[in-house]
Amino acid sequence: MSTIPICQYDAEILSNRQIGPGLYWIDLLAPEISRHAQPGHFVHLIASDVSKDSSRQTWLRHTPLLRRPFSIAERDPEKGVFGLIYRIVGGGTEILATRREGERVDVLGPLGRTFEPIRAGRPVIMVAGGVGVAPFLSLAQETVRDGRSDPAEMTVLFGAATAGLLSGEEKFRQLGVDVKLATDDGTTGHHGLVTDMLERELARSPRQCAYLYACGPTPMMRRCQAIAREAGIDGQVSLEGIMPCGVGVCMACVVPCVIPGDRSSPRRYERVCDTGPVFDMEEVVL
Amino acid sequence: MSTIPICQYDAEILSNRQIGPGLYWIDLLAPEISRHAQPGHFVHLIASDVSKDSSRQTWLRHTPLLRRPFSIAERDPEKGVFGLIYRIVGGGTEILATRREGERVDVLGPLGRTFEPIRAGRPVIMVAGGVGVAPFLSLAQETVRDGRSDPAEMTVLFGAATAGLLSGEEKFRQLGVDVKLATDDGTTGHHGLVTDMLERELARSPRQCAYLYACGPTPMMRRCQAIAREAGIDGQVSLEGIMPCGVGVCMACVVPCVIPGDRSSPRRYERVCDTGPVFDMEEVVL
Amino acid sequence: MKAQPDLSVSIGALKLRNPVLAASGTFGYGSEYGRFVNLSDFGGIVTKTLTPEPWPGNPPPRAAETAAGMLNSIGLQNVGVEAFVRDKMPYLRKMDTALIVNVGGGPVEEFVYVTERLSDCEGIDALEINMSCPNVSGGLDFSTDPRRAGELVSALRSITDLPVIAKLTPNVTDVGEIARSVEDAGADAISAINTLRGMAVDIRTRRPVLGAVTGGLSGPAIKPVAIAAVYRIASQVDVPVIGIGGIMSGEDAVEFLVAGATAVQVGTANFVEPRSGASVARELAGWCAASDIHSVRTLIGSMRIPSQEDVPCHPL
Amino acid sequence: MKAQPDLSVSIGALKLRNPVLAASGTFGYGSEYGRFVNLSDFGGIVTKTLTPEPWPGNPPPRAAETAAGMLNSIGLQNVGVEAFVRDKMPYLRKMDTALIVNVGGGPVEEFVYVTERLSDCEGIDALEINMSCPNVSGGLDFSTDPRRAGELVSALRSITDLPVIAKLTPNVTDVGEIARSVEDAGADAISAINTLRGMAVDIRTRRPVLGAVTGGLSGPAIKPVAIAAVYRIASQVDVPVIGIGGIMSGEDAVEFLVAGATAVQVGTANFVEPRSGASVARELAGWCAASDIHSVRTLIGSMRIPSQEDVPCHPL
Ligand SMILES: Cc1cc2nc3c(=O)[nH]c(=O)nc-3n(C[C@H](O)[C@H](O)[C@H](O)COP(=O)(O)OP(=O)(O)OC[C@H]3O[C@@H](n4cnc5c(N)ncnc54)[C@H](O)[C@@H]3O)c2cc1C
Ligand SMILES: Cc1cc2nc3c(=O)[nH]c(=O)nc-3n(C[C@H](O)[C@H](O)[C@H](O)COP(=O)(O)OP(=O)(O)OC[C@H]3O[C@@H](n4cnc5c(N)ncnc54)[C@H](O)[C@@H]3O)c2cc1C
Ligand SMILES: Cc1cc2nc3c(=O)[nH]c(=O)nc-3n(C[C@H](O)[C@H](O)[C@H](O)COP(=O)(O)O)c2cc1C
Ligand SMILES: Cc1cc2nc3c(=O)[nH]c(=O)nc-3n(C[C@H](O)[C@H](O)[C@H](O)COP(=O)(O)O)c2cc1C
Ligand code: FES
Ligand code: FES
Repeated sequence: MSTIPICQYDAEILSNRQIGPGLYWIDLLAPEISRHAQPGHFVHLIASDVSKDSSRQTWLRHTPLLRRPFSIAERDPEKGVFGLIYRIVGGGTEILATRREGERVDVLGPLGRTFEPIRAGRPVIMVAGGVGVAPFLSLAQETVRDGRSDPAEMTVLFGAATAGLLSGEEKFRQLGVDVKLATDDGTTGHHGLVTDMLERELARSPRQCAYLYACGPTPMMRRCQAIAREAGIDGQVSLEGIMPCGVGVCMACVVPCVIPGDRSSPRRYERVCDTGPVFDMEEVVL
Repeated sequence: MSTIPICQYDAEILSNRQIGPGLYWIDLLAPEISRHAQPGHFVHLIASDVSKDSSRQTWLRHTPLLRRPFSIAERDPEKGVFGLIYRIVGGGTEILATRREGERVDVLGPLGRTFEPIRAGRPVIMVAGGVGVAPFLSLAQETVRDGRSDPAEMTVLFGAATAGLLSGEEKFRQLGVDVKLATDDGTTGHHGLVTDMLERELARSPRQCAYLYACGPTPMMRRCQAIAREAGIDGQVSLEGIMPCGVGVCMACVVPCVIPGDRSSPRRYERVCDTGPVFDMEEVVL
Repeated sequence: MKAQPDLSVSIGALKLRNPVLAASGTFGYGSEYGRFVNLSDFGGIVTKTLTPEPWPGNPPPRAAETAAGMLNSIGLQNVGVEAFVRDKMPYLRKMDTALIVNVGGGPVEEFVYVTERLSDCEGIDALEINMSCPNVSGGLDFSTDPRRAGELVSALRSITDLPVIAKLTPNVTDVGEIARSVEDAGADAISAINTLRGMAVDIRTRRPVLGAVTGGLSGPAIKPVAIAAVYRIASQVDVPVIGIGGIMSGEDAVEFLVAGATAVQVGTANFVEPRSGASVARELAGWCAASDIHSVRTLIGSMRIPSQEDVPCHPL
Repeated sequence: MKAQPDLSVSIGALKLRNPVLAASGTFGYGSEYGRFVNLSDFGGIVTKTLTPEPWPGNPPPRAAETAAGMLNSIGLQNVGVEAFVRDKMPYLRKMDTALIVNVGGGPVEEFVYVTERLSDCEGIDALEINMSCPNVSGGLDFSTDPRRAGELVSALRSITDLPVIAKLTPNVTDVGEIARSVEDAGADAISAINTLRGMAVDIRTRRPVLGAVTGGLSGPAIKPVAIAAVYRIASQVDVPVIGIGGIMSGEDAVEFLVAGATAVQVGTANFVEPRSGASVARELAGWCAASDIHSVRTLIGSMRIPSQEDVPCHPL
């Protein structure tokens, strides 16, 4: 459980725009959340309009019912703003995409355990699948902003189904961080899996990676675990889970965990929202 | 069951505007409905946006779940347009009020049994309470349009809580129909009940009313029944009822009925949506 | 272009063009929606429950909207079996879709009376027995007590050649037990679920919203309960199960089939979208085509439960 | 200005500042939401069900969203009674609101173990017995069989001085029967309802959405079922009833009170709005003030059933 205060904000939408096919970026004004957020944190928000000056019954304002979790992709603590990148997958995200500048979103955060910081002299690779890129945008931005490490010591391997879904890529380049792209359909970059690219990368220059981060679809992260294990590299993964509460009370979002390094140790269920979403790579059973 | 065809339309909103406190007017483009509608008909519509090119689950598009019934207040068969007047009372009407020009509303109609037409030489009084005025706007408009009767042979007694809710009044005047107003708070017209006005009117010039129409809150209509009975005048009431289907299949919207003139005859439940909403004044037990 | 998937299914001897039926009480006697809906889009239509005599039903109000659902307390208002045969059957007979007539009553003799009257009547493809209407006193007993449920089905099974479908209530401790009992008694199929017992209070007047105080809950809200009931019943019996409860889309129908249903009924959704039968069947076909499924029959009961990992999770 | 309405109620010996409690399993051990929610806004807090030993719970996925509701199959993952007393009670003891600790287990002995351990523990105001968790095998038995329900409550009633609240499941033929039985066995109050048995299927993978296959349905979708259960129970017993199920607003709380509840619990709504306790209590106070109600106690069981008209409705 982090000691960073959890805030609930009626955050103003500063912008909410399409950045790719079914892919959106939203900027929310929420000074305290943006002040405290660290790379890896997520927020839990209500997609629909729940303003209280309404004669709609409470349950009707809350359709769909539950909050939706999204990783913080960027923040500007001076302006009090943070940004999210989201893909339309169902009702909640579709409704979020209809929300307009000036409207308000009820947002809870920052939530969860954050990434192990990047340190100078310890080069890292971040493997991102699709919208799994979001927390790495934060990680790279904060690391460069704090001057904790040289952008040259960070490599991002970014894979998606097709070129249009690689939005966010340019932000890494702006920071001076190297990005290598992969698409399933070959529309840009490596034609194939981002994890194949990771293997190639590690084979070519093993010393270039002292620590590995991964966030994306489960099969991708499972493969990253195996690759890291083989290469003897430590790392972290950022997981998803169905999250009714997002703050550790409901016990719904669990993932089986073992004692890192001892895969036959007794499993226990850990909450993704609270013990995670960032876990040591060898701790979780995917 | 009427023989007029029932249509289901994805009707375009031509305008949707506030006309009083919590009171709205919506114009919908639905040529077939507007061609066939007669005074007293209602439509059954889906307040929320249910467009199919959406990744929202079907049930989520349909919140609230059921259709909402509204009386047709006006139609222009040439342009294929009809208008409704509605008051925000809950979730459905509130959502309807947020819908914009150019969007579409799923509407089913025309539905129900219509008013006994007004005939020349048989002067009528229409007693309207609040949005109960809607079907009388149609009735007056159609009667004048068809030249079936002289506007001077129609009197509208229109009551509402306060002056701002008497919207629609001007439309009668434009048709040359006499309107007398009543408000509970005395902000305009008679300070008190519209039914008191009716009694006064009948006492003053009994020959001026050969037939009585009433639509409004149940207590108002109940009082109209009593007044008409005492004065020996025939008439009709247009009723409301909770209407899941609106077309006579579910049996939810019933009202107890007797054989007109024989109040001790065995009661039977009649469907408001199909046998009504217009009933002979002496037929229904309110 | 892909071949059209085969949507046909059989409920015992009853062949259906597609597995989407209109549920009893939500489609009247066919003719009402028949004015503007193409009835042959449905695999079949189940008519409103019939009693021996015309029945007045419960005092209004009889319906209320709830979160993703509705309550009703119609109380089986219907024209009675005589008027049905005389006034409604001529229309229904001409309809190009399967006709299932729903049978109700108080004591067993009333069910027997209606069943006998209908068994003579040409044009009916099957009978569905409403053993579970929560809106008439005594109506619940038949499907809350396995013994009485069995007795009712036996009584009807022996007097008609038509397929007999037992419609069960979810308002019981174990619907699987009732299902076994009606199967043993000779039911050809089982429909589930009828509405859940529910209630609403008008806090302004402090009166029950429904004239009958309690009513039955239907609509999307109850779908998870219905799926669980269908899954449970399908695990307990061999006869086909007809899944009902909250279906609004083709995907909902697939969910019921995969959980064990052979066909489905669409109820409340008809009120919302009178062409639900057509749209559910069309979406079902579309989903099958997109998923390379050639026959919906391969979906029935196809749910796989993944084996739990070998190492169970130990206490923290 | 109108006087503030009196919101206080009593559940037997237990006095509550207001009738709005946080429901078990939706508010953890208080400290999680305590980080940013003012716990003294609640009349009281019911903690997650405790078992004798730490309990791992069910395999994930453990939750799924449904129409106006959610399914969960947590399976009582909890820290166990020892760790609770050691690690959670110090925080809970300092909390300025009533503390109700929810007790679970498999066989009766486990309930007894937890109850004995808690009875020694200072700072607990009442025990709620989860006889109804649909997510652990055997868990349902206690509240589906009136005899066993009574036995469990008797066993616990005799070993603790704390008020004992029996929490019932709606997944039974007649919840009134179970209620009578636990009242006879000495329960000081009855909570209802726990979740409805439900299920969802992922049609793409043809697997159950929940790792445990079935789960419990909660949220606004089940409110009508909960109201009917509370009304039924209140008509059968004299002890106070605590109403639970789908409450999201002050008006929802009023509905439960009018139907017969003395207090209410807010569950799923906490996930949506962590300050639901505060907002429901505030709206309840506002509604009372606007309706000239000086004490919420006058609302309890105040529903009036209008007498049916003298002339009944005759057949058509
Ligand atoms: C810690 C965390 C961070 C995330 N960050 C991002 C992000 O930065 N960008 C992004 O696009 N998505 C992110 N997701 C996934 C995102 O939460 C889901 O895509 C979203 O909740 C889908 O909602 P929906 O209503 O559109 O879809 P539906 O499928 O209609 O949702 C139904 C239910 O399932 C849940 N659900 C569906 N998919 C997921 C999922 N993949 N993970 C968790 N719950 C899910 C929903 O929250 C909801 O309760 C994150 C998830 C987690 C747990
Ligand atoms: C034949 C007919 C004609 C009508 N014509 C008009 C009209 O011209 N203008 C107008 O403003 N209103 C009219 N009404 C009433 C209108 O249908 C309701 O105000 C509306 O349905 C309320 O919906 P809601 O979601 O805003 O309210 P909610 O209270 O949230 O609705 C909940 C449920 O109750 C039903 N309901 C609530 N109030 C009524 C009511 N008074 N009558 C019927 N059902 C109700 C709703 O349809 C819905 O199913 C008419 C009703 C009927 C039956
Ligand atoms: C208004 C209404 C009337 C109903 N009448 C009957 C009936 O007469 N006989 C019957 O067996 N079921 C009746 N039902 C139950 C439905 O057939 C169906 O089992 C239930 O509504 C669940 O399906 P749904 O969620 O799709 O509506 C009725 C349901 C509604 C909503
Ligand atoms: C995620 C979750 C976990 C729950 N865990 C428990 C539990 O441990 N013990 C218990 O008695 N009830 C538990 N419940 C049931 C709730 O306390 C409550 O009875 C039910 O959810 C209905 O209320 P609601 O609709 O307000 O959520 C749980 C409910 C949910 C949603
Ligand atoms: S979402 Fe509730 S514990 Fe993680
Ligand atoms: S609304 Fe269904 S019969 Fe009238």
